[in-house]
Amino acid sequence: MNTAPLLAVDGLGKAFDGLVANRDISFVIHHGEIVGLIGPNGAGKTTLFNCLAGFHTPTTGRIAFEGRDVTGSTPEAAAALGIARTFQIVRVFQSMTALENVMVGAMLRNKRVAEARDRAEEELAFVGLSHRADTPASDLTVSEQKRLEVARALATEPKLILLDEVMAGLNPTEVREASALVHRIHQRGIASIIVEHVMEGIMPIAHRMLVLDYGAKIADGTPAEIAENPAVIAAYLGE
Amino acid sequence: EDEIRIGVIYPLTGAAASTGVELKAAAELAAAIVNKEIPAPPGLVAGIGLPHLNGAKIKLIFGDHQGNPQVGATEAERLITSEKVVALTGAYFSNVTATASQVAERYGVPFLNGESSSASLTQRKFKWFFRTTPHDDLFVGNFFTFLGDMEKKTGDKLRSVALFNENTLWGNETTKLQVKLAEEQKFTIAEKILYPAKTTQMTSEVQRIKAAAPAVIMQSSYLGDAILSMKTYKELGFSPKMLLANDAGFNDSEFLKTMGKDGEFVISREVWALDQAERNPLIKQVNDLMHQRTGVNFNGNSARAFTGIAVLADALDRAGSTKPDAIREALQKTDIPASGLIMPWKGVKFDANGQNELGQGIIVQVQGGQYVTVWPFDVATKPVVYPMPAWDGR
Amino acid sequence: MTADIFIQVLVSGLLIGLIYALVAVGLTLIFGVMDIVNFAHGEFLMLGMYASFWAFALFAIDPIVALPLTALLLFAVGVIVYQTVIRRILKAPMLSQIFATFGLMILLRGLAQFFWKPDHRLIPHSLVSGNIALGPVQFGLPQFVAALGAVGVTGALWMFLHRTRLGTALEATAIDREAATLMGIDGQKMFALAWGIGAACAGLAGGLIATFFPIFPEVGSNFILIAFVVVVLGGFGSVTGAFLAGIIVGLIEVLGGFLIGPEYKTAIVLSLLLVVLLVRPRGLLGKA
Amino acid sequence: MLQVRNIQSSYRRVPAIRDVSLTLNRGEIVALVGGNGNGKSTTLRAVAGLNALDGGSVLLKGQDISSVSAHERVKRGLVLVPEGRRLFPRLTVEQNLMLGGFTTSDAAKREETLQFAYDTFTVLGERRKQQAGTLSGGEQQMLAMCRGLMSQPDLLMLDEPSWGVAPKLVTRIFETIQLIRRRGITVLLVEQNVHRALEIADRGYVIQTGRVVMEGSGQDLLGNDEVRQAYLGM
Amino acid sequence: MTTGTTLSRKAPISRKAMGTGALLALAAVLPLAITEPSQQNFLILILMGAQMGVAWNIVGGYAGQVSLGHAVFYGIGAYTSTMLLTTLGLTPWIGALAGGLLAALFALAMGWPCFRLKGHYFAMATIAVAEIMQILVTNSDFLEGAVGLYLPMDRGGWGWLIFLSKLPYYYIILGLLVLTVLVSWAIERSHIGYYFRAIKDEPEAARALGVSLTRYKLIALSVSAFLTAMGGSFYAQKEMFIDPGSVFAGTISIKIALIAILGGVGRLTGPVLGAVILITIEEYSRTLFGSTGSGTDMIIYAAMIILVAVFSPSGVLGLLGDLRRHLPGAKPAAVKTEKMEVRP
Ligand SMILES: Nc1ncnc2c1ncn2[C@@H]1O[C@H](COP(=O)(O)OP(=O)(O)OP(=O)(O)O)[C@@H](O)[C@H]1O
Ligand SMILES: Nc1ncnc2c1ncn2[C@@H]1O[C@H](COP(=O)(O)OP(=O)(O)OP(=O)(O)O)[C@@H](O)[C@H]1O
Ligand SMILES: [Mg+2]
Ligand SMILES: [Mg+2]
Repeated sequence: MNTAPLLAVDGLGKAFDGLVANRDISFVIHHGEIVGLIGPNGAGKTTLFNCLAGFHTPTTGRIAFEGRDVTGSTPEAAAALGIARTFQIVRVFQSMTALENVMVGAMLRNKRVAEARDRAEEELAFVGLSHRADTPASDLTVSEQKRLEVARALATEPKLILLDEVMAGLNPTEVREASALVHRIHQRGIASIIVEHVMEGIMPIAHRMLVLDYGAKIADGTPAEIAENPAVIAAYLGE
Repeated sequence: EDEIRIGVIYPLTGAAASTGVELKAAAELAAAIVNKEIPAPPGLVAGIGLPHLNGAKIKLIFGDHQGNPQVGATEAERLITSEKVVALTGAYFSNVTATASQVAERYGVPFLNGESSSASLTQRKFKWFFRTTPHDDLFVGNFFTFLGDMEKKTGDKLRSVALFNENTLWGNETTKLQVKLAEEQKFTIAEKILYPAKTTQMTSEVQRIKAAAPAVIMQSSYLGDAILSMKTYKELGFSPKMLLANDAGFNDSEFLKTMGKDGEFVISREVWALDQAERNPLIKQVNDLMHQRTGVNFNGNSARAFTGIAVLADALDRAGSTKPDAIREALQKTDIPASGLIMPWKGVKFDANGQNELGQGIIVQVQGGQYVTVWPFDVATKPVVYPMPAWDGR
Repeated sequence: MTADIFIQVLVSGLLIGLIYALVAVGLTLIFGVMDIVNFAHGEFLMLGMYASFWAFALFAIDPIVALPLTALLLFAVGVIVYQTVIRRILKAPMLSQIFATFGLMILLRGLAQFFWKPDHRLIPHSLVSGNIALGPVQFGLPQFVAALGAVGVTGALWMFLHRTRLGTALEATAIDREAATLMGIDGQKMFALAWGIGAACAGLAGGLIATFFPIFPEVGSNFILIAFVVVVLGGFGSVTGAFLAGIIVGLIEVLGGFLIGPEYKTAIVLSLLLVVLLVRPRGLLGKA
Repeated sequence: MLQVRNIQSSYRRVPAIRDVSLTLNRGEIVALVGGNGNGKSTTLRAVAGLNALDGGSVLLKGQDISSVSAHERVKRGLVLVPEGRRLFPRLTVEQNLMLGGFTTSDAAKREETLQFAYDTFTVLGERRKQQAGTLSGGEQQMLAMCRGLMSQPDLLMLDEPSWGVAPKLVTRIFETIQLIRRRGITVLLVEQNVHRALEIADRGYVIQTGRVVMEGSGQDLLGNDEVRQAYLGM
Repeated sequence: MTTGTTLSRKAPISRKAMGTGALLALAAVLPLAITEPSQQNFLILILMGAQMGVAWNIVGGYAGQVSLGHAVFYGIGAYTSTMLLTTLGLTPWIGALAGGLLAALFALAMGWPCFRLKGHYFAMATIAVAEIMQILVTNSDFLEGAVGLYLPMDRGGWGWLIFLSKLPYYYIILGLLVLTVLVSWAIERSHIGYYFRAIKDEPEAARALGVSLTRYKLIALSVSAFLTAMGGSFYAQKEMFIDPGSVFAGTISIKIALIAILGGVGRLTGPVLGAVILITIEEYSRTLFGSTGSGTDMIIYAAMIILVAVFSPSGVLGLLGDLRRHLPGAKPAAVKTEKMEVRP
């Protein structure tokens, strides 16, 4: 079938006048894979997401999506290609209902309002927010808003979804629900990269983990390998 | 029917409100005279009242156009259709007069304009539009005749002229005429400047003129910019031989009050001057009435506003009816001699376009805190002070 | 153009530019602290000018001498405006805030006309009348003093904002009002203070400008567009930016008017603004 | 120290907390735990005076402060370190700390606390001239807590101090909370990291859909089956 | 989703449609009852204001891009149709379309750079563009500069859209308003409307969902510009004289925005209501108090504006919504809070 990896990042670097947020990062993501992305605060995880989703133009390096060079493309082009994302600090459309939020996502593939609505209802059900469909997004709790962002991203029918700290602020039970959601996304054949500080949420489901520190990749391996990796322990996990 | 309603449209708020309020006071004085609330000096055209209408009273209904042509039209329409005025007058700003008189034209109501000077207004072939004041064609022509006369008188060359006009309708039309006449009469235009009237500084303008070093500046300014430009001349130590102003700001009652001594020696075209009372006693007598009522003297604008109402009242009386057609016919037949006016005109008589053919301009100069007539030489009360003394030589 | 004229043009531009900066600092301060564009700022200036005029006409106090009074009076006006109108629209959307300050602008003009008539007035002679001639370069003493005032006021304002506890508290309120409340800072007081100071700056500007500019109810409209340009060019909320931008705008306006044509001087300044915004979408020194 | 009696509060007429009562004794660490959106932050905000009360009352050191404005409560010793830190990002570390001490007139005391902060968190001392927005998440949280300390509080409320902080630093945060208590300051702690919070807490409250449904000592709650199931995922 | 909720979602629309129909019918017969020309003129002014407000709302309300320079489009519309009429003798039917197209093109050209700016910076840039345009037109000999243009008075009738009676003007502007409302309604209901609101709320998030900010903002601005220019052409036909000061003036830009804000931004009928209120205040404060020359009309006008801003910051529609929510028996489910816009 398709031999090219879903996403191939090669030597990616990003600097903000002087401050290097990402340096020489290379990795690949395969179709349907769940990859955890961890690292201390300010390690450059969100910046990496921004580069992948077209919000930042990398200073160096290349990004290939399904074998095509997409370095420096715009966010809207990235979305059209099939890269969806959520935001670390939620950005729901405040004046719209939950359903309408998701409809905006669904309209990427189908501009018909009625059909977008049907699609959006499915995605809301998928993340378990059907009962909140007609609630103004601004009235949802933060964790509901995070889930709403996931539904909205899924509605764009992505091949890869970038989830930025969707489990932050959840209690352990809620974390488990979130993990289950990620797993169901995986079952739909969508690859995901998940930035998370909540190890209990990510370790059990990730196929692979990438670790960043000071903008550089310091480890890439299975969760078990990572947990043992002395560099990761020193930089991030502690104890 | 003992009350005849006349619509009067002026800028009563906004940037030109101070002028509008002045015009309003003059119009009210004229109405009071027509209504015989105030005894009028004999001979004054408005003084006889409306005997042919059984001594009916006129009532002025004012509208505020705020300097906005659309509002002017709206007010005209309101005055005609809901206030049922029999005639309109106003509106000072030429562009507002343009729209307001269009409304009057459509409704077939006489519009008597007393103080807008844009030449184009009476080139529209309107049936219902009449204008008592002379327009810019005449005024600008006067400038050049005056300069020619001055050259003859002094032997000095005054051929290098800077045009310094504000950048709305009035300044623009004036500039065009000045350019045309300058070419025809072999004057050179050393500098031509159109500046935005609402300005915070005029240094670049004055710098340019100063650099061009003309003998004469011809300037058209409203009050604020007139004051500002004078301050800037002084600040930059610039005095041409002659500053020839085009009425408006330079003749506003406020101008001398605010400029004081710094306003001396400015020469300006005018339609009215108090010193003309030497030749026409009415001028002083009516001005006294004005002064009693409002505490200020007439100026060119308010005298014209007064005259507008007076001429309209005269026509109303001769019409003996408030029917539009009758009033229009009476206006067309208007023939008021100079002796019935407070203006230094030969009289009032309208041509086919509704323009008063007998109007004429004078030129005044500020001398000793007064506007004195200096041209035409035969009606002058004082000789021109020429050249204008430099700022440090005063 | 000879060197003399060139220098003269530069000097004139610099002086008027500093005056623009003076008008603009108060506006930028209010914006910086509250995110509100005050359309009535020109009318604060107008009130400052009238305050000077009446001090002169009624009590024969020179505008320069009356400056502290004018500032104090306008400070009070600013606080009153804040307490009666602005306080109630803090949470309103940007558009209604524009709406409110726009209404305020018309209201103040109307009141000025009502109480003081639409006449143009002038302070015929002040302590600082007259001219200075430096070789071939001439300029008005009032303009020079106003320019000095601009430097002084901007400097003082900068020191206040960056070097005092109260100033930092004001800045903190600007960044995050609720967080500032958690520091024990009374946001309402800070906002009132910002309006007070902003209006007082306009008052000082009015007092200084009254020495050479005619005074009438609509005078604010002559300055407001340029003040906005200066504020935007400098970056909304930046006092230093407004200072720089004022000078730039003054120089460009006078120079552009001289070289290209006075009818285009405003257009030149506005075009400059657009070009700068294209390169720096937050003005010269605007905060993110 | 603090008594919260049956308070209610709402957002746009939708109630967020319906009936919350808490008691804190001097020098205690009290944890307030509960699921997402159950009203923990709203409780803290209501106590701090940021959200209006629909009912109930708040007593600080025996005085009813229900109608006292938020900034005044800071002066009286009640300080909240809010959710998401809310630093002043374009001000320096030092300016942030100085603003924390805005209400303290006692300069010596201010200086002492500042020294404590710089000693305990050397990184803050090293970066006192750096803009707060450029610190890492963990450092920002440290700064936020120190800024709270600068107002010389009697009672410090911390809303999710471990939120978005790398695991390595989480331990550090909880150590700091204990350090704060040792300075004689009472602490009301809201945490999603229920396990760690209850470990260091003297007592704890569980809040559910805006009501306190359970209370007990930290150890009791940790051992409670319902709590284990609902919040500890066991 | 159950049928019940689907029905309840549709119900208000048909009720709205009925209300709109009734309103339209009322508007159509109104001038038969109000026959005095100056009163009819007053109605026309309201409709003109409403039309401009609805047009502005597309970009300023739905898409949240606050333009304070809409006079530039108004002026382009007025000048284009007038120039075509006076120089080429082209009927304003075509002239207005041409003006609309030119304004839309201008919007594209101006939006391209300006849309890089956010919030107040964008608003200021639009003011700057409009002012520059006014200055250029004022100094253009080709367009007769400050002198302005007269429309020929010797023509009349439906071919030239010049009439003696007020009635035809009334129905033309009513038609234009209906057209403008229909366009906005179609936008509101289509994906474009959703995209506009998304852009207004969270532009970055919208981009992540594949929404091209530039494209949709440009669509919003050019559609709005097109409709605003048609309004400008109408102005020229009605007043028969235009000059830069009356169609390119900054005060027109402000008034257009005020109308929309007053009624309630981002709602279909907000600007219509806004126009009714604002024009009424404007006209009556002037006719009742303007003739005194003491500024009283301005004071009253301004006081009303401030009162509305203070007591009903989300526009009069917002206020009505609030009142309805307070009424007993109002279902909380029907409550839909709409934020007007996001602060930059
Ligand atoms: N737009 C920007 N301009 C300047 N610096 C930036 C920008 N975005 C991020 N940075 C800097 O880049 C570095 C990496 O930030 P980033 O947000 O990618 O970290 P992160 O790994 O996501 O951290 P966290 O876990 O706290 O979210 C930080 O030092 C941050 O301050
Ligand atoms: N600004 C707001 N506007 C409207 N509703 C809000 C707002 N903030 C919170 N709420 C609502 O109030 C309720 C309680 O929220 P609160 O933030 O207090 O919960 P929490 O327990 O702190 O949750 P979290 O774990 O997410 O921080 C929730 O239903 C939430 O949706
Ligand atoms: Mg991040
Ligand atoms: Mg919370």
